[in-house]
Amino acid sequence: MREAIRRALQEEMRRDEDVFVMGEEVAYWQGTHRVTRGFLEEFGARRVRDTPISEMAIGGAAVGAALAGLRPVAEFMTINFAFLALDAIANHAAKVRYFFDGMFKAPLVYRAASGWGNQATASHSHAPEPIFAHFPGIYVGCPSNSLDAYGMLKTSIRDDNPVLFTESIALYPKPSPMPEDLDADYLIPIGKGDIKREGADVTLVAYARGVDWALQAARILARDGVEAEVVDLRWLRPLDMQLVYDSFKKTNRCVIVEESLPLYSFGGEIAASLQENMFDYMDAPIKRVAAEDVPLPYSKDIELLALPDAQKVVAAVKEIL
Amino acid sequence: MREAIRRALQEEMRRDEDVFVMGEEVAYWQGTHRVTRGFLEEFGARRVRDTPISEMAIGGAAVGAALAGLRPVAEFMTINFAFLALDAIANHAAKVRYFFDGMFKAPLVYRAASGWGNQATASHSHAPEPIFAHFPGIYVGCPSNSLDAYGMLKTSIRDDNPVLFTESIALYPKPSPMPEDLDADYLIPIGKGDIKREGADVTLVAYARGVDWALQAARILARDGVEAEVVDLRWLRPLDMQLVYDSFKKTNRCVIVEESLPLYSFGGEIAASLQENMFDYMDAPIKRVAAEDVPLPYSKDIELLALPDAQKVVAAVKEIL
Amino acid sequence: MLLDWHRQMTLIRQFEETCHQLYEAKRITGVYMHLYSGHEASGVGSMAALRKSDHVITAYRDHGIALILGMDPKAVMAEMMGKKTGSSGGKGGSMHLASKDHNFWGGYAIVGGHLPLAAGIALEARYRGKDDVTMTYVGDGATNNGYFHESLNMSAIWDLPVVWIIENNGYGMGTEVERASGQIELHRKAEAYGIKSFGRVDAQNALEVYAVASKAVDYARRQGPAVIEHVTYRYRGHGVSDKQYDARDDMSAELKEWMETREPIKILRDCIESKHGDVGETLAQHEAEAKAIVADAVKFAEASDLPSTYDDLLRNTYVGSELVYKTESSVGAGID
Amino acid sequence: MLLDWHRQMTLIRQFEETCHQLYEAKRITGVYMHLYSGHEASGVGSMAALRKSDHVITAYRDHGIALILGMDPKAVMAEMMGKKTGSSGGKGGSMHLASKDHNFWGGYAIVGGHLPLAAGIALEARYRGKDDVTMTYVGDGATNNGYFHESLNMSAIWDLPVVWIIENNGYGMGTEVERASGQIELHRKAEAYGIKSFGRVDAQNALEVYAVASKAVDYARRQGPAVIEHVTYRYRGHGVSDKQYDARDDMSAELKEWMETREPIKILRDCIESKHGDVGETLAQHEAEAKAIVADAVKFAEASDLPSTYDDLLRNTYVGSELVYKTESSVGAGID
Ligand SMILES: Cc1ncc(C[n+]2csc(CCOP(=O)(O)OP(=O)(O)O)c2C)c(N)n1
Ligand SMILES: Cc1ncc(C[n+]2csc(CCOP(=O)(O)OP(=O)(O)O)c2C)c(N)n1
Ligand SMILES: [Mg+2]
Ligand SMILES: [Mg+2]
Repeated sequence: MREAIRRALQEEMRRDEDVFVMGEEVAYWQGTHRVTRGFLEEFGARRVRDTPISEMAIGGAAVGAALAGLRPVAEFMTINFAFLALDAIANHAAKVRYFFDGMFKAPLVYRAASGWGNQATASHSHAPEPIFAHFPGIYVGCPSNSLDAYGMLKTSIRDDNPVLFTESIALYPKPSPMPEDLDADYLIPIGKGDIKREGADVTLVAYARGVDWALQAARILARDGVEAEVVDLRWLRPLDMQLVYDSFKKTNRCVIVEESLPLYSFGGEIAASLQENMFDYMDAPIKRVAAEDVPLPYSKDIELLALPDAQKVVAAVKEIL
Repeated sequence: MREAIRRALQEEMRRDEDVFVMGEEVAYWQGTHRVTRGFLEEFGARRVRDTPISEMAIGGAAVGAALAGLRPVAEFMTINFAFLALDAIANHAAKVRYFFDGMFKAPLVYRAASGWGNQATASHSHAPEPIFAHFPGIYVGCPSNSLDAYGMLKTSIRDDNPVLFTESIALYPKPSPMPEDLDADYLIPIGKGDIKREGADVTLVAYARGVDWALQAARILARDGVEAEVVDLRWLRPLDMQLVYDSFKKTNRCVIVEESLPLYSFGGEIAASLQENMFDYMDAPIKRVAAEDVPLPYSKDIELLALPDAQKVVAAVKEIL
Repeated sequence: MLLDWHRQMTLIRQFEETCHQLYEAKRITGVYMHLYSGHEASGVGSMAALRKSDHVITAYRDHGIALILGMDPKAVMAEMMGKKTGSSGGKGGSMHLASKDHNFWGGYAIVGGHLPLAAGIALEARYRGKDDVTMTYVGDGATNNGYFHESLNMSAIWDLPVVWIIENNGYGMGTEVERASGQIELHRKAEAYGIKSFGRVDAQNALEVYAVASKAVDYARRQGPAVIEHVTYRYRGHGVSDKQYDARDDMSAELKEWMETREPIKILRDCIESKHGDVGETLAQHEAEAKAIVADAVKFAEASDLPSTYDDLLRNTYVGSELVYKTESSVGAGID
Repeated sequence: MLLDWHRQMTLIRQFEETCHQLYEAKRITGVYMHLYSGHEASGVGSMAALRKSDHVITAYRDHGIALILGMDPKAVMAEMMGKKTGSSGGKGGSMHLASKDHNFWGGYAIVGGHLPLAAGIALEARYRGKDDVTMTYVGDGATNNGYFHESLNMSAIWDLPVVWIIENNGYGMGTEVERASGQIELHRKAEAYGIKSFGRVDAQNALEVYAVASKAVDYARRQGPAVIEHVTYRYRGHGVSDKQYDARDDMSAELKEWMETREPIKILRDCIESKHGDVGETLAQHEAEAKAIVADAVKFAEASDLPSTYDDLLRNTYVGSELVYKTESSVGAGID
């Protein structure tokens, strides 16, 4: 997925002189996750800007630059550091248009590597997209494969609203199909989910890395003749709930999969909406698979115990068949 | 509720020399919400400490002081400003014990005035308790009346774990019953919810100011012969779900009430757990009443449109009867 | 120029005192309103050093800034009352005034939150090779917040054309500078960023303010960020819900002294007269004008409607996206 | 004393280089491990100025600090491998070393996040009227973060006994100090807080470090916060997953020069010899000891078990509360 994101960003910077990149280590270091590899050489220090370790300023300067007419793509090295920018993101980027009743717009993208499972320890082990998606005024996009990442990032950059775009660290090295003749204007609409696998027996709702686990689980379940439909919401705000409802009408069963902590999170929101709107279609309780509810540890075996995986999804499905 | 909180804090400071208060305007200004009125005079500048406008330092210094053996009660003037301390709260206070596998403890309390509806405008209009309660390692308490506030704050101060304790601004001036002979060791266990009203027809689940709306709604519904049971969870972490389940087994219907924004929030978590664990008892979809999903405005009439109230709760109940 | 300054300062004072009365009379509601009375020379003198294409941003104590820039007092007063005709359509209120036409970016309520925005706005000028300056007002209390540190440092390493004006009115709410900041000469905080400081200015004297601001603006235009400390005072306490003057005699005594000895409008008037001789009539006329303008504004505001529909509530949460999205194309080779 | 310093520095170097090899050999896993090689004199010289009851806190580059304090290399190495026998039970890893017995509060991974903790720890001393000092290490890059600003200011207004040691190793990851900070003499940031600066020290020379640290510690004990800038260098790049040396020739040339001309262990050895004449044997013995100690530590660590149960995972999220809760009592008069 890394290459697709890099390509989308690179093409958008070539297309639009107002698009620029700022963040820690994005320039000389070539990007901590190598997404901006080669950018400094191609676009120069004016458009590829290393920042100090100043997340509050990164978050807020992106808003100011966007207000003034640029299209910043500001990178948080990892989403954990964006906690320091919650106020800049939720109270400024997301609200600056509303404060002044539409006088301004803030066309910016915050990019952040997200996820855990690599012994990064508790303070560096989060996939907190739902926390940021709690706040209206910003969009939140979380791709699960290369093509989606490409189309979603392009849309995010071209859209006139602020977008938080997270990239699952575990997906960076994963190859996934891209069309030979990929259209440089390939855009995935904001808020448009996607069916990643069709099936009539159970609906698996996920996003980002969760889609991987859901698809693996679907393959395992297929061996027992259980056909799972995998709904990739792709955006946590706005939510494409209609897509989930349509699938659920067919399957009447659902398991929600996420990399995040379990409480006040994605699974809760989706399950609540489903039972509220699809009550008559419910044949079984809706299940949630998420991280264990603990700060996450360094030691690898217990970290894996805490991490969701395909087996946990399969087990949850079996409980409701 | 203000007086009860003030009294609890004052008694704990008299009882334990290690308990002290720090925050913006808590001393000379007598507390923005007057909760620490008279404290500077009684306890002196050593134990009642005005801080600069430095939420990151307030959040983190409380952790350090607690590690070293004190029992800080750190005030965020309003919960909105605690966004700037999310990292200190969620990544340090909540995790410092886990990082080192129990070597340290951080017995501290963060107090914060929470809630909206007074034309405070978007950046100052939040009741984001569920966002903070997402993170394990800290407890979150949100009282709905004077006696609960008194007992919950005392418990929070005496407990050896970090606690985020929020106080609904709208409840500060509200009088509510206190026992004549109130025991100075009156403590409400962490994670213990409370039935605020009994009823067999529908369960209203709420906390803090939401309990007020639920109780008002219950009185209105009673006129039509509908008896609502009001479950006040009191703590968002840990959650007393058993109390909710027991009520739901009786009523088979539920509406969840909160002052917060609707997505990825309290209603979602409670509804999801309910349908997951009480599926066989569900006679109707579980409904959620929360703020409208917008940054909140200054102008008063539209602000009231966005605010939950008893009528919205009544309407939700009627949909599922 | 001086006469025009007097006109501006008189209008601000009239506007602010009227806001105060309207709030007391509950004709303006809400909990937050922070008045610029006493600060007039700080804004008027410094903004006189700007040109039309420059940018301005401040915190919540923004009424004076808005009026100096030439925003319509009608729209500003309507905003106080949360009316549809308000400059922010009633969504922002007292703390969120702004005007695109004047490059006035607001009006922000989170202490320090607007400082990185200022850096970003100035970055746009550098990015496009323009030499427009971003004039940024920040309170003494806000200088102790992380936002201040990160924003000034960013402006330094990127040579951003920002003039950071620290409006030191002695207090952050109820906390004296001495109790909040280890460094009490606030302009010396510039040292931590290698930013050029233009020192401390008596901001009750509009001419002194102007003289220093002109140098700083010129410097920012040609080189990079500049810091100025304005020493001023707030006449109406921290905000309308601030009852500290009743509570603290020392503060009201202090206020009395400032008003008697360092009143900015009087100081300006004196030096106008020392220059142009007796202009009493003109100045009296300014006051009459100000009264009329503000009275009209109040009339206009009170006659306007409040936003009241769900549509009013939801509008402008997002920009309606005009993008045309292509449909997904077929899939081939793998890529990471 | 100097001989003991040599012993410590030799042990650190041996430990760190072994960690490096173990990581390359995938016998230590994970993504974050930041080595203290090259920094030895900074920690050894400054901590020699402390007494037992003083406090120490640092960021993630914490192995050397832990060893200087006397933590058992076995437990530290076991922590690298995430073992049950590790000093943090395998929960914290390389970035989260700590020891209650040594008043060592950790080991933190969020840049700047430990700085307000340091202020809070020092506050406890002031609160109880003790004169224990909190020695706090912070990187050059971290000085640009809001945490640094708010924490140093708080230490200033409260006269907290903190010695803020800025370990300036020239880089924050791949960013040179010059590109990250408007003020490149980092000790001068103290000016923004009215904190006493003890200036910039050649931190490859343990004796110079000790001399200045002693003054600063003494000052902090009696008066309030102090700042020192240690100029040092990292021999193993930012962290184990940092491949920049392969990528940037300028950096490896720079490294070569530091190792040849400013190697801290060699500098110490030279001045030991200039004082005590030939001590080659003793020093060689230190190296032999260090090798043995670290080899034992590795053996111990590899022989230990990994935590593996759900109970291991959940343990120590919370303190089990020992409170006895009374039942709720009956209700009477109203109160707000
Ligand atoms: C982050 C944050 N913390 C606290 C507040 C509450 N608050 C509003 S204004 C203010 C004082 C600011 O003082 P100063 O910067 O000196 O500006 P002044 O009001 O004097 O113009 C405080 C603490 C806030 N709005 N934002
Ligand atoms: C808030 C935050 N932002 C970014 C990071 C990623 N990061 C880890 S270490 C580091 C560089 C810190 O440099 P410095 O303070 O000089 O310390 P050094 O590593 O040189 O000892 C960065 C950017 C982080 N851990 N925390
Ligand atoms: Mg002030
Ligand atoms: Mg460094």
